[in-house]
Amino acid sequence: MDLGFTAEQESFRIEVRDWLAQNLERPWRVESRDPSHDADSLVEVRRRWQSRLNDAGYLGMSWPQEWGGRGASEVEQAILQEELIRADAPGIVNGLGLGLLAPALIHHGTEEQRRRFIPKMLSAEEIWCQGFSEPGAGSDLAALRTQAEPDGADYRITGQKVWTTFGPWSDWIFVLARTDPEDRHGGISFFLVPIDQPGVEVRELKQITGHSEFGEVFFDGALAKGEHLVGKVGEGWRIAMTVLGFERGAASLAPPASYERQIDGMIAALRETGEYENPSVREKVGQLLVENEVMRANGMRTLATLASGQAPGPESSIEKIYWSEFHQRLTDTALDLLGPKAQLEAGPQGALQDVNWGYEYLWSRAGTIYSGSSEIQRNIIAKRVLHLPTAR
Amino acid sequence: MDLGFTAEQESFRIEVRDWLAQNLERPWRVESRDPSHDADSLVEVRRRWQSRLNDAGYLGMSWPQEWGGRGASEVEQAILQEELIRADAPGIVNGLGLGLLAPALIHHGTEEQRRRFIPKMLSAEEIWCQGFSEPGAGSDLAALRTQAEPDGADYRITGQKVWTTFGPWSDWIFVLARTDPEDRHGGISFFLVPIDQPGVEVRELKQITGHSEFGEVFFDGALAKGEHLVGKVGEGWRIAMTVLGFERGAASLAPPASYERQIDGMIAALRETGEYENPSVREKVGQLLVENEVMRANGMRTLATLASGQAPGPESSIEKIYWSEFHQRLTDTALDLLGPKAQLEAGPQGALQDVNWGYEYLWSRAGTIYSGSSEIQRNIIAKRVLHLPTAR
Amino acid sequence: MRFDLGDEHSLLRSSTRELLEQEAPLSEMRSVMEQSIEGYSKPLHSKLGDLGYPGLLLPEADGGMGPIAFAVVLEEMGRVALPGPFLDQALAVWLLAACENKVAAEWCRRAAKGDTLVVLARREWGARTARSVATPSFSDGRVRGRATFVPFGAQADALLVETNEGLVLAERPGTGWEAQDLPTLDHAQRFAEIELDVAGALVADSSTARSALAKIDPLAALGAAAMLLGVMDRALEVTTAYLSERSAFGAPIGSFQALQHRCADMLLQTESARSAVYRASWAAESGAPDDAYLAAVAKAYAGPAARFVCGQALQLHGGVGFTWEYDLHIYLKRTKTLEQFHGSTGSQIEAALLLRDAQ
Amino acid sequence: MRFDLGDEHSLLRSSTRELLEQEAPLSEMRSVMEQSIEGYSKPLHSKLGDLGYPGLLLPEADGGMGPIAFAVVLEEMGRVALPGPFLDQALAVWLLAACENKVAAEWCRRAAKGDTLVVLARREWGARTARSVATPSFSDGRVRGRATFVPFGAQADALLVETNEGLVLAERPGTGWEAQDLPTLDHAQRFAEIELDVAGALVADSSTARSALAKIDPLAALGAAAMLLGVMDRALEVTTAYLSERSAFGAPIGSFQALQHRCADMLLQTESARSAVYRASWAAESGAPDDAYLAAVAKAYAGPAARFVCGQALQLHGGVGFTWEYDLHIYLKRTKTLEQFHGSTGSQIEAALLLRDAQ
Repeated sequence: MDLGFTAEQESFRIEVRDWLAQNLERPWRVESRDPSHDADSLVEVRRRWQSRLNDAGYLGMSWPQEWGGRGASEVEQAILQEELIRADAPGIVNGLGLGLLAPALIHHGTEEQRRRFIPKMLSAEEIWCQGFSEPGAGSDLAALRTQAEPDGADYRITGQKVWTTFGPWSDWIFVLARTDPEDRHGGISFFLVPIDQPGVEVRELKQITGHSEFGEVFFDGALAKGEHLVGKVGEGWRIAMTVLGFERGAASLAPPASYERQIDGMIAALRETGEYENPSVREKVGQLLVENEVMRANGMRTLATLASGQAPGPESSIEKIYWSEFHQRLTDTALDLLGPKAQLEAGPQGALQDVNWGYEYLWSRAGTIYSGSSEIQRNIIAKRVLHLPTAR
Repeated sequence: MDLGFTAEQESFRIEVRDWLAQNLERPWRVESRDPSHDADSLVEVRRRWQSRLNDAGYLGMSWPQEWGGRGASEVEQAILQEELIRADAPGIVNGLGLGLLAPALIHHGTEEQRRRFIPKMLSAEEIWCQGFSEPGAGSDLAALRTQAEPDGADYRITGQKVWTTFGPWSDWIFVLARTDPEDRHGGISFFLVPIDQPGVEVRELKQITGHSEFGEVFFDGALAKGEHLVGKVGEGWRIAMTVLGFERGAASLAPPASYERQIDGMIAALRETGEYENPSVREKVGQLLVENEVMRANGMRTLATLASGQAPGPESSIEKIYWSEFHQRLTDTALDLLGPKAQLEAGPQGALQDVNWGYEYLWSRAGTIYSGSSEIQRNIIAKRVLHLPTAR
Repeated sequence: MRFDLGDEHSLLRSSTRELLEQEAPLSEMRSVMEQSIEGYSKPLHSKLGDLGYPGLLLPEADGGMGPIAFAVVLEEMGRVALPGPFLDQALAVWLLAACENKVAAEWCRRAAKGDTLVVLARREWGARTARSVATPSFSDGRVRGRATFVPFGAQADALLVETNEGLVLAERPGTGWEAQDLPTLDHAQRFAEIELDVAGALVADSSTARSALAKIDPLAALGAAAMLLGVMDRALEVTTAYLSERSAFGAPIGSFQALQHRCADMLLQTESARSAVYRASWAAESGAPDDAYLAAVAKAYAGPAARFVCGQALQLHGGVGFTWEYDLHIYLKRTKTLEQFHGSTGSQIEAALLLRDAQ
Repeated sequence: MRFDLGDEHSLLRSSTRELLEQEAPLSEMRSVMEQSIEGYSKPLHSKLGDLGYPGLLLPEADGGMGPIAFAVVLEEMGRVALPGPFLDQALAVWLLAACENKVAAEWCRRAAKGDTLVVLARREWGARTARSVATPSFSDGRVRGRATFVPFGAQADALLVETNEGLVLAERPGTGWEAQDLPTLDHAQRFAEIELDVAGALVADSSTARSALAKIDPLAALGAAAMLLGVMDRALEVTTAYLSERSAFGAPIGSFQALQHRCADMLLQTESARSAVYRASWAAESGAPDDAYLAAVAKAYAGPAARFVCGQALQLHGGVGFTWEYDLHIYLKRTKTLEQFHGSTGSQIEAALLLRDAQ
């Protein structure tokens, strides 16, 4: 067992920290809290920040060298993610593109597709969104009904996608669409579709947080060129399932780093009012701290397993359930302990530190639903990890 | 809405209290804690106590007058049960006989059966145990396999029953046995079987508490006389399901009264050590108190519904889940707050008050399993109360 | 004993439900919450005033109907997540009457008819996170200081301010006072922080005020608990309907046992909250000695129960429950407001302990 | 980075498992727990001594193998719910060595070989429910006072007693001392209350004692957490096997989704405890500055996790799990002992907060 970092990895961490100290514009979060702030400016912040990260060589670090890679392992990527969160850096705008689509192209795409799409995806010149979920196909993704009809060498896409992050700002969308209505999994193919065309309409989808970084995308005979089919016809499901497992290690230290910031914010606020001395308060905060530290242990384990060349199995479902349900417990407890003032946004009424608890409370409701709901994850654990019998 | 008791009911309560003050031998619990105390003496305590209750007319109060009834409603029965618990009276020995078998005889038995069995069941001259569960038929009771083969006008019983409370001390057992192997529910009949005969063997079944008031009963061609069939052949399932719902109201105030005694015991112990001032301790105790008081509200509601002539539906599953899971939370919290000393039995090491927490902690594990496990109860709620769809 | 409502209360329930369904369906209230300055429907509140609702808690001679009726009405309002200061107003009306003071009586009369909005500014509100709370003070006919988290304080015509000297009635001066919005995550319930330096009338001395406030606390807890009951009742109803309609993996998702058991737990908590609320309302109605204790119990239970039920309602709806368009988040957010105000869960638990000891 | 055990530790695990399966299967240990006076297998503990197990925590030169090995061994012992004072003994051996005292060194040598049983009598044990704890005192070469909840105190050959003056080694005199059994619900773990008035040797002054005890606490937490991990790991294993075999309503009960999700939660907590325990053992092994903090975290998590897993294991077994004959209750009871001793969950949470602040 070795859960430590090598000297090289530690010096990479220092490099990242130094770079962040010089490159991160601190007021971005303050700016994003301003009531006049809108989703456009949030996307712009993320786009600029991604471009800067790309210039510094911090994106796609584990990819082949020609696509921006620098031979980095999952460990370096995890260190980078951890430092980004500790420094409270903004997110990037092409997170799903780089996390899902780029690996799909690298492993299953054509050389032309890689050349055409990867550089601009990295630089954030082109923004990508993901077209997987549909109103009738969420947890049961394979029930998707968006159709791709052949049209000469090309395809015409008709249907509706939802939960397309940054959909309203995107240039392209990668879409799972049905090329065979009879074959549940084998009838799904993977397409790249430009959004600026007559057959595509994007609407903002307002969330319970009041924000609208998600969208709905409506296709009505939209053109997907034949050269923009990824893999072969009918391989879409397999490709999607493969890439959904990629880059897992890179994210394994991010949630505990993020929640630790939030816990520290809560502790600071509780110290200020003197309530941190109350044994009941301490026990609740301590419980959260313990659970968060255990989550970090889980993350280090996943990372170490990957780093030693082994593939973690469906145990990653454990991490998904853990961080998403923990975030709900954390924000629940924070609102209880901090009272209504914690919900106030920044301003003269004395908003609490860095954490917008009202937003976090609401946002935490999404984590147990997206990327495979907690229920789906528990099904996976029961079947693929514990091998419990299937209902007849 | 009227959740109060009438003047008559209140005076019945006073009558019960007075009677208890004069008739309850207090040291019974102390005696039962003595290490030299054994199950025989516990049964004897219960037998004596039942006989005394019967002499005073407190058993079968709602039955027809000729079988000991005094025209009492569920409310009087609930008041009686509540006062018995508040006074920390012992249980009776024929609880299941009086609660399940007697109503079955009154509603489905012959006049001869009633005359033969009810008086001695009331007086505790004959002890009865219940033969429903089997090793392979617990939650799925209808899967029972104990056979009843016709033998002239009589029947021969072969099979095994488990969880027969007071089985090792019983004179008779009421048994569900299969008269038709093909008909899942309609092939079950209801028999009364004497235990003191060659074809019946009873073994003690030791529980995780270390006590053995349960038994296993083995039948090997045991004789059940034709005159001791209750109802008709094939009516056993229906009769059992009907009587399982009886006397529900009578028990609805008992669990909160019992747990309130335990909570008070915990509070007294915490006051003694000064820990009751700790906000974390207060919050946990207060939470239990709140939940217990809500349980009492549920019980009053059931009672009021019955008293106004309405039948409570499968909502009684709510009460079963509530009290059984609450008892686990209560004993869990008590052991946490009181520490290892709470587990010590009475003695010079300073056992805590009236409550044997170690025993209660273990015993609380049974409540979510017997009489329809929590899982079965949730199935019932989903299907019969919420009318959720059935899996195809 | 009987648990179901008598004729009078059943009629009140059905007429209230009808009124709210007609005049305040959530579909219409959504635009009011989101677009109007005051955040609630003034016409509806006028109508409620015409019908005598704000005076529910008054003695029968003054048009009141008692605590059971109060709980019934609040439960119905919870079912539609009604925005606005109804609960605060009804409590203020009771309190104004309890002052037994002429000025207060006049305001009570007007507030009970819904002509004016009077709300209470409590010392404790917002105290959870402030090391020291500056209590407004009263002297020389003026009330001075800061009141915070005043419900609908920016919309109120007058405040009933808790000061060390007693309860002070302060009418909003023509030029307005300094009321600053305190936006919480429940955008439909408005709170304000108010800098006061205005003329006021002492309508209850500190001892009268103390005893009146001690009685208003359990009524506030009961009202909030009843509203929470309505909220979760409706959230569960919507959820079981959705689970019966929505399919995945070739079956209605309501047939999946894990979801069925979740719904069973939601029902358990909802019906238990109902038992607790009704029992507390009956205790208050019949003047039982444990009425305050039972109100604290009901509120302490209903808050976390509604949080569980509404949280699970969102979860069981999947993505659609996370959309602004869908109504469920209104229920989730209202739960949070109701849980944090009118005595937070933690403070109700402590109150229950103290009240039990005092019995 | 790598998570799996290296060769040395893997070998230790497999040889320990083999040893315990052969020499201490629960089927045999049951009769020892239930019938022998001492409650554990002395021959097995002799054998463990011969093999050097009690000295696991000693420096390598003295036969120690380090904290990872310690955790591996305790996890295996948890899997068979091994009765007896192994953990207490291993901690006492480490502490005797840390005293750097001649008398202590001699006892350390003998205890490490399993020839004698030395256990620690801590001041805090049992303190949770006693307003004032009488600390034994040392003067004139004698230790006097009452030590309570001493693990296997009635079986020990010597006690290492925490006094205000430092650590005192007190050998059991020929006539025995006043040791009274304190039966807890885990009948297999024995505790005693001991009235001391015997000759003793001060083997560590108060400052040496303080610093040694500060180091023993995290090791005790780590050991207990590792044992809890083994307990829950085995309880889950037994449960999933049972669910695959047992049928009801015409299907294996493991195919019911509600039970599957319960098992998923049991796995989540078991594997998370594993991550926490292994991480803490690695931190202790590598001398990381947060080793004590991580040990507190592991114990604070593993206790409630094991309680959940073992409780659910019983529930999912239905009636059979409630029988004495079946082994599951041994696991449930051991969890309770491990949770309440070696720093209860609440005290580990507080320790984690304090240690984090101190970093």
